[in-house]
Amino acid sequence: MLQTEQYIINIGPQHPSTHGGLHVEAVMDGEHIVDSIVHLGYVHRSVEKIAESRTYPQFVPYTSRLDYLASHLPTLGYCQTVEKMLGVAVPERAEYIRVIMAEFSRIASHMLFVGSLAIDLGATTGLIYCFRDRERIMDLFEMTSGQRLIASYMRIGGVSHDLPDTFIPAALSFINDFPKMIEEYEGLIVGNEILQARLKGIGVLNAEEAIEYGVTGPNLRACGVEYDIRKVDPYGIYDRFEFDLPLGSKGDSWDRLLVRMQEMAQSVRIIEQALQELPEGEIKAKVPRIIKPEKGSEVYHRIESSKGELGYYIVADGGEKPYRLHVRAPSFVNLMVLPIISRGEKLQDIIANIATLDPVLGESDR
Amino acid sequence: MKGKGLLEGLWITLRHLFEREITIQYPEQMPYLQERFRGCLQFDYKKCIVCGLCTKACPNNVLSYESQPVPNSKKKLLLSYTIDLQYCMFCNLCVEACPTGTLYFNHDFELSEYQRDDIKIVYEIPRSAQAVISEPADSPIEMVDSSAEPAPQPDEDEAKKQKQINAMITALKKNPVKAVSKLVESEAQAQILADILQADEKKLVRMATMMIEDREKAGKVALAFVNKELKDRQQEGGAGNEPE
Amino acid sequence: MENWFVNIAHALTNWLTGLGLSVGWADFILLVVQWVCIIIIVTLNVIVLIWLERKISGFIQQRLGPNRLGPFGMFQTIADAIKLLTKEDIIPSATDKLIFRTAPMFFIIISVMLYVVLPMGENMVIVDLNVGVFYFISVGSLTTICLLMAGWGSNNKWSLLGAMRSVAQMISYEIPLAFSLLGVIMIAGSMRLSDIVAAQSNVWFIVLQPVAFIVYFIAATAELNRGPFDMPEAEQELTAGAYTEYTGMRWALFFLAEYTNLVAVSALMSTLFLGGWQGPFLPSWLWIIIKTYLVMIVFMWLKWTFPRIRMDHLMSFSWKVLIPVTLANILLTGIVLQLFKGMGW
Amino acid sequence: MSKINIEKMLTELQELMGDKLQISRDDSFSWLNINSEALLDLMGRLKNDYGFNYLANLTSVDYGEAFEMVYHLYSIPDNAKVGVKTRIPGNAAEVDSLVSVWSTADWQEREVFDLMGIRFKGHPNMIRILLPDEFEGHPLRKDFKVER
Repeated sequence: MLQTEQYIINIGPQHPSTHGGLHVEAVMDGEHIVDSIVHLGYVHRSVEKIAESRTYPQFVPYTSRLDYLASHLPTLGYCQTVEKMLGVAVPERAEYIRVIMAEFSRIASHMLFVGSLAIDLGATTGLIYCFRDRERIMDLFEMTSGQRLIASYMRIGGVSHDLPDTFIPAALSFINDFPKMIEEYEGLIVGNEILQARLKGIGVLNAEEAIEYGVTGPNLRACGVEYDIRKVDPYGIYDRFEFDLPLGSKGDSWDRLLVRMQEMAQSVRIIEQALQELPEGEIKAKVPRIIKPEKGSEVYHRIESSKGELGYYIVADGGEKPYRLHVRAPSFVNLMVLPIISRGEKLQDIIANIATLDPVLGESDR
Repeated sequence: MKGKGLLEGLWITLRHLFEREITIQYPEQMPYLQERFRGCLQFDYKKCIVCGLCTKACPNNVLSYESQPVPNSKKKLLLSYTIDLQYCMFCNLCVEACPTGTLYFNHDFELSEYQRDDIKIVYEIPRSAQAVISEPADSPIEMVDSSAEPAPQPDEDEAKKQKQINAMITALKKNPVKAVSKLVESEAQAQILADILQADEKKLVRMATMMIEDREKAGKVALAFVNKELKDRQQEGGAGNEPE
Repeated sequence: MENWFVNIAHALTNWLTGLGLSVGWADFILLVVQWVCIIIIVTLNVIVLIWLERKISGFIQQRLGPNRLGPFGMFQTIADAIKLLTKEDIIPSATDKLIFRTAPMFFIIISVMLYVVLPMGENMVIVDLNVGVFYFISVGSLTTICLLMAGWGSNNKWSLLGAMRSVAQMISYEIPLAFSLLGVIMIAGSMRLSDIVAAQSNVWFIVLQPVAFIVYFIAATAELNRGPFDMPEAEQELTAGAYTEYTGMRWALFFLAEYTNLVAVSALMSTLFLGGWQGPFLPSWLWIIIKTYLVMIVFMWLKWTFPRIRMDHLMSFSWKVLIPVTLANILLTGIVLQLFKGMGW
Repeated sequence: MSKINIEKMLTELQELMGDKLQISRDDSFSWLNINSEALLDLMGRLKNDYGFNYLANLTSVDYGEAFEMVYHLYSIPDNAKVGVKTRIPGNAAEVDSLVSVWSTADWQEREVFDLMGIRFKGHPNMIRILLPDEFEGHPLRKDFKVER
């Protein structure tokens, strides 16, 4: 009788498909995964400790570096948290600009998701096409904030710059070309039978498990749970826009891809509405230069980032620096289900599962 | 039908095979940068009022400066200004904090250096400029609490200007090349301009006045001077090998 | 132009026999010369091919590809080869040294051996074996052993996984590969490649055997370990599979051998299905080059479009789809041939 | 699913728990300040009896003499919310683990252990998650010395 033995294979932290510094210790039986242990911390920068030694406005650029693929979203969450503490009302125009930027970030992040999924499955060309289109969003960011990737554009009380004149035509032309881009991804990536065969029925997460493990964002909606913070707990001015929540049914990798593909279209819908209603006016509320929230005030504020529920919990002690700042990072919590959904699947599937859970290590390791 | 998606993908890649490329050939062809692009952080010492707001705004202690108090005044004299770019996050907070527009980002994004120390940008404030500042009376540089001071009277203004011009004349006489280096583009041009001004006292005074009153005009005149001199030299068959 | 190379060979033998050598010795020397020629052709071809692959992938991805060295970046590969040659040869301490060192050598030798039976033009074949197709398949499948050696010798789990995959894949795809060629052999009535080419003087076998062609194409992609079947390498999953621990020239030898294999298989494909060296106007050796390159461009096109297939899908595709299809194809070909024979054609 | 009646729940819980539970409110949350011994009991009730199936956030604050554990609970799909706080003394930083109630507490508690040094009783895998295993100290504590 043939004797077999389990062995351990280390996927990462130096591995082409681990999206940064993820380390998965996989216990394997041949090509099958018996168990996997996720090791984090390769991108740990102790952001929460840094926050305690920075003033409230000074911490803004650090939040951009959490989820660097959609850098407007964590910044938005932080600024809104501090505004909630101070009771600052943000000018209308700034709110609209924030929504536009946040949704463009979401599209950029999802585009990179589709592209990196394609390259993780071996289709290099898909990545390049997604990058090509994402570049146009980066140009929009550069136009407004001056930075492409890590914009640190939001400020406590508003945004740092007004939209330039060139922004709206460029944004409209992007929206105009958007259906063509989606069509191309549908043809090259989503419609491909090899890719479908590799994603369908793989990494299945049912709804109860997902909630139990605190999975949020597109990953939760792929399980068929209609839960989006923009809808259930609207922040900013999200209650003014009409958009649908794309839902999956099975919660497998394929659903996670489809939900994100459809979410991009919904984001475009929100941007269209916001651009139409964009009012004139101030872009920044009057905020004192030295921000000192009341002693003992504490706020938990959450937004729907492109990865899920991004929450900030800030405790103030009356000084100009936060006493305690905690980031509830969606990638961190979402990654917890990786061992559960990949159990019993193949080595190639865990790569696809990592890709479809869409973790950003800058955020999960903080 | 199975395989239709495969063919569709093949058709898409085939179509792109014959399309024009979308990349740019970087070192030869520079990328198009938006107006607000944040490249390298720059410091314009002439505008600095040594208020220290930038260092307070910076999250990462990138900025630091040395100053010394001016006697009998609340004002401070800037000695040097350091931007330690290796810690810079390009977050724009210092630029937003600066009340006079002293700090700004230019479009230079090629910031790599071979040595760690070279990343640091140190602005030693030129002695000529310091000479201007260290005039005992009102200095042209605005000070920390300038907004609190009453607006200067017109004749006072005139006197102040004359003082500035005098200071500039001194500076031009002492170290002409450095003083005019901001007016022209290259060092060679500055050298020529300095020579001209050294030779002709009248021109020197005129130039100093213009530099205080209207910088742009001064720059134009300076360029005209240099070009004329170059032409003259060429006609003499002499140094025709000047740049440009 | 047609007979340049044949004439050169004749002249060489004549000159050698003129020197007083026996005919056998002269043939032997000619053989050596031909071998050297093949190695030169292979190397030059690889240089062009790598450049071509990078260009094509670049164009598909709306980039330019290599464009710095030489016209259209043509010398890029040469620069890369020089770089690889001068790189440090790192042999990890835990490897099985003998196996680790010899694996790339065997790989390249086996790849070059394939060229022996390929007709590169009219009367331009080194050894016109009467079991040419058989020889090609059997020698071609030996490359698996080299990959297994590389994977085992590296003493690395990624490499071993890559090697195991390669073996499993090769065993599964060897069968449809051979079966798909049976149809062609049945029609031509010979395994000698020159006979098969001659049999296509009226109509190419791609018309008579389209199913066999498609199956052979798929199986050959798997045999060559090219995308979407590049299981043994699979850089997104197995880092670089069997080649993970190789550096410098040893790694380059694998690369060289893969492309050499690609040329050989494409040349065989054009010989068996696309009429070989036959074609109007141009000399025969040019025709085979054109056809081979066209086939290779299709290979590249596929690689740069598709994602990698999953291992178990790959296996079940071979056993459940390709093998039944080829068997049916053989049956059908046999029946039709017998019918035609019965009708007295 | 019917909407959770927070007020009713609070009075019920207050009756049940007695002086182990103090209820306070701020702008966005109703806070249940629970004695740390009764934490697991309260959480079990909140999840099973009242339907708070989603533990959104789990964190801790160092107040010098005491640590405060902070939990933000939501219910999916009707989005009721409640906050739970418990204080534990700084010299014996230990509290019941919630992994048996919500699986999502697993990594979040490990993170708190890693950065704040609070031990969780009954956690299946109480090891560091972000910092290397050989790291000394817990950086988010106020007495942790930061270089530079």
